[in-house]
Amino acid sequence: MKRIYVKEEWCLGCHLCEYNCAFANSGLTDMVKALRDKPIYPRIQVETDENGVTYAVSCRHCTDPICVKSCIAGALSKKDGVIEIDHSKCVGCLTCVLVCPYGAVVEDGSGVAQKCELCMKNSCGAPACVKGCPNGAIVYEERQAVPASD
Amino acid sequence: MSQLEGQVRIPSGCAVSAMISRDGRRMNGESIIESMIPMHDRSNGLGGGFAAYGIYPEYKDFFALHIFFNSRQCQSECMTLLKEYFEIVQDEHIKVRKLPQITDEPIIRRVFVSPMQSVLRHLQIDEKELVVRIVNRINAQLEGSYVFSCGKNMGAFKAVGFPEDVGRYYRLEEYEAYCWTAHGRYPTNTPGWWGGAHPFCMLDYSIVHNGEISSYDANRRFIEMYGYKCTLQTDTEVITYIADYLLRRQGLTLEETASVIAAPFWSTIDAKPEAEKQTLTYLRNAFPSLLVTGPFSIILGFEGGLMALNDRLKLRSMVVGEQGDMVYIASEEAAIRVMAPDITNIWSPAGGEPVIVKVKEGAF
Amino acid sequence: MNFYPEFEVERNDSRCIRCRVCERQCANEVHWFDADGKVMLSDESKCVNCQRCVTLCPTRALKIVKSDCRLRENANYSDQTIKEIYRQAETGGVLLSSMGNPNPLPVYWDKILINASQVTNPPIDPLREPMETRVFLGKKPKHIRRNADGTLDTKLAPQLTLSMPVMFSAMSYGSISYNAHASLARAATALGIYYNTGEGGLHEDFYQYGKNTIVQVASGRFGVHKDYLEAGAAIEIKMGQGAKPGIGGHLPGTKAVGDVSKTRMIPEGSDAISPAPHHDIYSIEDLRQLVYSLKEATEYRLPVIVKVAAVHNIAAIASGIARSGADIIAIDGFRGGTGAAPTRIRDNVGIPIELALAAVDKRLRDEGIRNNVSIVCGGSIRSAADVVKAIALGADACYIATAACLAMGCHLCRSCHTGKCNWGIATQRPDLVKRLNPDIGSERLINLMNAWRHEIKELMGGMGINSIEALRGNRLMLRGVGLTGKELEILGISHAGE
Amino acid sequence: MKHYVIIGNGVAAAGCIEGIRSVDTESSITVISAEQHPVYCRPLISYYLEQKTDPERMNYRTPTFYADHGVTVLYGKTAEKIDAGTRQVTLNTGETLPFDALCNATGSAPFVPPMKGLETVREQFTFMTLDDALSLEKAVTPESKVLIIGAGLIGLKCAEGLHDRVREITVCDLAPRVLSSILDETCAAMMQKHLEANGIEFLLGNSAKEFKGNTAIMQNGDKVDFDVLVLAVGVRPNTALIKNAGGDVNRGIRVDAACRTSLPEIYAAGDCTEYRDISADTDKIMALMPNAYMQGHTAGVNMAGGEAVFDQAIPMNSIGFFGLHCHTAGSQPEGCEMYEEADEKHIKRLFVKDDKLTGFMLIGHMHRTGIYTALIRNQTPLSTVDFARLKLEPQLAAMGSAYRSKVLKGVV
Repeated sequence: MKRIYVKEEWCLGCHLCEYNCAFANSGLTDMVKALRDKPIYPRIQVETDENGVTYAVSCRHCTDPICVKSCIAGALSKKDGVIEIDHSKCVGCLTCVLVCPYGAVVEDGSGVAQKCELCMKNSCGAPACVKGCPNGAIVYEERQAVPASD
Repeated sequence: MSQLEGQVRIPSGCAVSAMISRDGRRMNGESIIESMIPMHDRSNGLGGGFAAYGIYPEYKDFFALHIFFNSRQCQSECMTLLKEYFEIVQDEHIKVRKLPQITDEPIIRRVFVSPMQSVLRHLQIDEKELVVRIVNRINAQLEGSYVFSCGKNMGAFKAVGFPEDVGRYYRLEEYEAYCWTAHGRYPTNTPGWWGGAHPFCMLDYSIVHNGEISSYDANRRFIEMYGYKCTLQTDTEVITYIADYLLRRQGLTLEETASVIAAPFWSTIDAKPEAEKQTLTYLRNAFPSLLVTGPFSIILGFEGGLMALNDRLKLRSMVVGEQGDMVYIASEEAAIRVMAPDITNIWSPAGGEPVIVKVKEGAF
Repeated sequence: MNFYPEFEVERNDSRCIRCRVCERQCANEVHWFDADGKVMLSDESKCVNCQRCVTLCPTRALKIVKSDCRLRENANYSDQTIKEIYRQAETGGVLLSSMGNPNPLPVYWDKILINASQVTNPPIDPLREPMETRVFLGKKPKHIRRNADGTLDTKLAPQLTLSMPVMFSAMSYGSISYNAHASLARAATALGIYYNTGEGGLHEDFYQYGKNTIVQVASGRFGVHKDYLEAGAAIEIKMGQGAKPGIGGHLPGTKAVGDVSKTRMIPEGSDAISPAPHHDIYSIEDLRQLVYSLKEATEYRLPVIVKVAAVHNIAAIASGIARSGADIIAIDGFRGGTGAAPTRIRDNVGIPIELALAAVDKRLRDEGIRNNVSIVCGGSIRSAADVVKAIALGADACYIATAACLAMGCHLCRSCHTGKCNWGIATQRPDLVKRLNPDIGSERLINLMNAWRHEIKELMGGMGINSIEALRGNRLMLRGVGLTGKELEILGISHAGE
Repeated sequence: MKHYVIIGNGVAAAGCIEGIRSVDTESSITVISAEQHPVYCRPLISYYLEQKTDPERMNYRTPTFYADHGVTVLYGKTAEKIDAGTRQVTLNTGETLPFDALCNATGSAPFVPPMKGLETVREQFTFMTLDDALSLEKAVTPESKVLIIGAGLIGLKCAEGLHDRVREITVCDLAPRVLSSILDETCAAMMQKHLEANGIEFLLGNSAKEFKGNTAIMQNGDKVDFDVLVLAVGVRPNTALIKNAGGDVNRGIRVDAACRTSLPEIYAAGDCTEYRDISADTDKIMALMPNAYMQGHTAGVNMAGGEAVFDQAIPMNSIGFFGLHCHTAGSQPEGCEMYEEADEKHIKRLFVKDDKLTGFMLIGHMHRTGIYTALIRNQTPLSTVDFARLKLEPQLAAMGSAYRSKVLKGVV
């Protein structure tokens, strides 16, 4: 399946992915209306390492997802490889946040969990972070289970 | 006054026709004249002409210069020049038949010449090269004189008019040739000039051509590096020079020459067996400026044969017929059917595929 | 002396979402976020109008505009002229500029129009018929030779084979970034054309692209060694550059860092100064010696290019080069780009490539030596139309660099000499170099060239020409508009309507 | 074709079903469900009272879950006896079910200590099952005064659930602090303060010793009046079936990392078991939902002939009250060092021993805490990561570029 992968050598640390993510999942059609004067709760996080290398972290859509196994409400599930969250079932216990080893499940600002769903459920249709990355540092593609050295 | 060939480049459409006996049988001009009649509409009366091979057996060792002069003064100026380099073997009028359709005639002379050996030794060139140089000089520099044919045992006959009228005007039924080519012209914006009619000749090469080549200036500017002067700015002229350059001066074969002028596409070349691919690649690489693009169907006449060639996209019509020892080539099948009414073997050669016909060795 | 900034940052606060991408992406540090007022602020005096922030601003909240605060109008002493005087009065220094001459000098390409077929001759549809753009660069044989069996001896002097008549011209590793070189090398390889190392040597990572690389030997001889010469497909001797004829080059020590210094074979941090002349070439016969030295060194396997700036007597110079043993002459016109050049030189020395090319092609034909060399012209070839016009004037191929930089993201802010290229091209700062992802850079170069190739084919098809060699030197396909008789004469073309 | 029997119908059972079916899609599975509900997760009952969910959405899986997995559920039946020798289960109805492999997922039951006069309390409830919650819901009114015995996870979640439905809630516990099983004093104090700010009253270090109708008499002699009593003192694992079958049972059913009991082909998973806490290297009852699922899944895979282990169990809890969240995991072994950050609204305490993160308590800021959890779970030597940075913020950046590459460039 296609997943989001990071090419950190090309990440500029511009954080546009976070804004594009927040906008894509806002349900609004205007970015200004969606994001101006508000804190953003993106499902992708740009990190900076000790050498100043930046890269974006979002859900890995693990083959053996501990978040799905840990969800007390059965709100997280894996469909066709995509780990989805059913917001109507989530009660906001945040157990998923506690167990995700990559810190990819985060609170949405209102107390419930959210995570990258590859923009399958919003109007974007394909990951907004990938589309908006100005330098090809985030890609959406098929890769083999053996870690590719890219 | 409108500009003539040489002052401006004039595009034109055309009709071509040719007949050749592989056995070297000589035939009078009646048939080739007739062949142009069904293609009347391909010409517009502004130029017609013929080339005939094997017509001067008694003078076959001499260059036969056919020359237009605008005046007696031009004629004497030109003859003075010729005499510096050649012995004049014979200097005569070309006999014509007065016709109402053919007007504004220049003085038309036929001069058989033989290069002076002392001159050749002095210039360290061969006789053909001398002829080329002097003819180029006359045509480029002597205003009012125009050598329109300069080969051995062959001659071109051309005028402003429809080709069938031109043929009768020159009384071609009185000449006997083993190979005839003919041309009718449809220039788009000129009153026509006798010199501008086809065929265009250089030594024994004659070209009749239907088309308008888009590579003209690339070809011209290249060939002019080698002493040729494209005074007429016509396709036929430049193609004749290209043929002369490749065949005579570079020593390419007819097939190789065709592969330069109408080079196969790279996609075709790249798919060929290695040896052939190398040769074709070499020819395109070595003579890129002699690739001729745009529509053309040409018939190149030379001593002992002819070659017909279409542009590589075959943007102009050309059909070939074969019957017995005879080969016929024309813009339209109708013309061939005039020359050989009961012919059965008629085909249309592919673009860029040369049709080479040679008279049996020793038969001309 | 303080001036009002040349550009103003216009920020539409009602659209700004404070994402701070402008701040993060500006190497000139124009923008910053004021946490107290929660607003973005800017120092416009630092802005070079590279448009990086404008391009990346996700809400189009930004634009950079030319400031209208000008000195009193004076047609003779322009605002810029006066400010340059102030700057020089302050610093006592030579003014530096980058990229090509921006002044409104004639662009002859724009005054030349291309022919098309109508009625008497059919245009050719490149989507239906083959349309060939393959070009060979190198000496053509004077006479054919035959083998004993009568077949043609197909051996030729070394040639470059181009899928289309465009190459990426010299930009050194140092003047541009590793990623820019990677993009050019990868694109040239994918396209079947060539890129040029410039005078900076060849980074070891790029030897793999050698088949599509022209290695340059310039007056400083930086990075030149045997393996380098042998790595490429051709060797270019750089005698001059259109943007700065008559002067050498200067890579400041700040750019000679890391791999750049290693590749140039100079100590880290040292200025790389290429002298104005090659000190072993004070005359044409010296050039011939260098040409043959390089041929000897590479066993006559590679064609040698001699690149010269278009200067007044270019035709005579070219004639000399054509007899020097060189296989290809590259002529660089005065509008060509540079990573840094003295402003006065860039803007006042040299002649337009169109005139130089026409004069050279004509001279070589007049002398019957056009077949000795191929001609490559550069110095602001901006489009497929320019390419077609150049070929029709007589060039075998064109060199492009500014257009290639634009494809890679350059916004022509003409600040290369500062080393802070926000687009990751003319810089060695790792954080900026990173901004040019060669996956993207090479793809964009490939796209550009493919687009041009399509356009060249369309233009050729319109002229009824289906192979590029039939266009070369085919000046009948060109007409001038608004040119004087003298200009037309030099260009060797007729006026439109003639 | 095998016969699998699962006793219990909680999350461990669901895990077991999914584990079996990941290996064996053919054989029969029978689930013995004491409750009349399809699988739901018990911790959700407080959210039900809070009206954040409803019985339909509480379903742990889709309505067609059992059908999709080819499972027969015997609702309202209980297992009376397991015969390990003949491999059959006897139900309360007297029926017997043969099995090839069995999973005991019986969970736990509320523990109600003997208290004098308890029988005099009319409205008394435990708080474990959906039925408990439904009964409690019926019993309370906006005027109710509720006394909850037990300030642990269940008691406090019950308090939060009832908060908007009743007039007054008092929570008492013998322990001196709230959430004593997972929080230390400082953290408990912050949590308690927050609960009190939301109107919950506490009587700590003090519990009811006697009831007289609707009055509780506390150990210190105080009297507390109430309308409704909730007993949330604690739970005990349901171990009887295994114990009676001769299995090894301590406080819980002892299982190994493959979730095997001491009896052949009999597995156990979930709250009824006692297993290894790798953070403390001791066996424990860790009645935690995520662990229950993973144990169930592990048991299922092994029952069906596959191979699986769950050897990364640690205690962990994610719990929040009235918007203040708390994450805890692992343990605080003797001699561990503590890294602390704290302000009024948040606390971060990380416990380190022998170059490993052994546990943490976080209140207030829950961003990406799973990265810490993974450090405990994977027993990552802290010398191999940039712990100084990690302390400040959980981030992959501190985990080294090789790990990051593996995670972000490959399939994990």
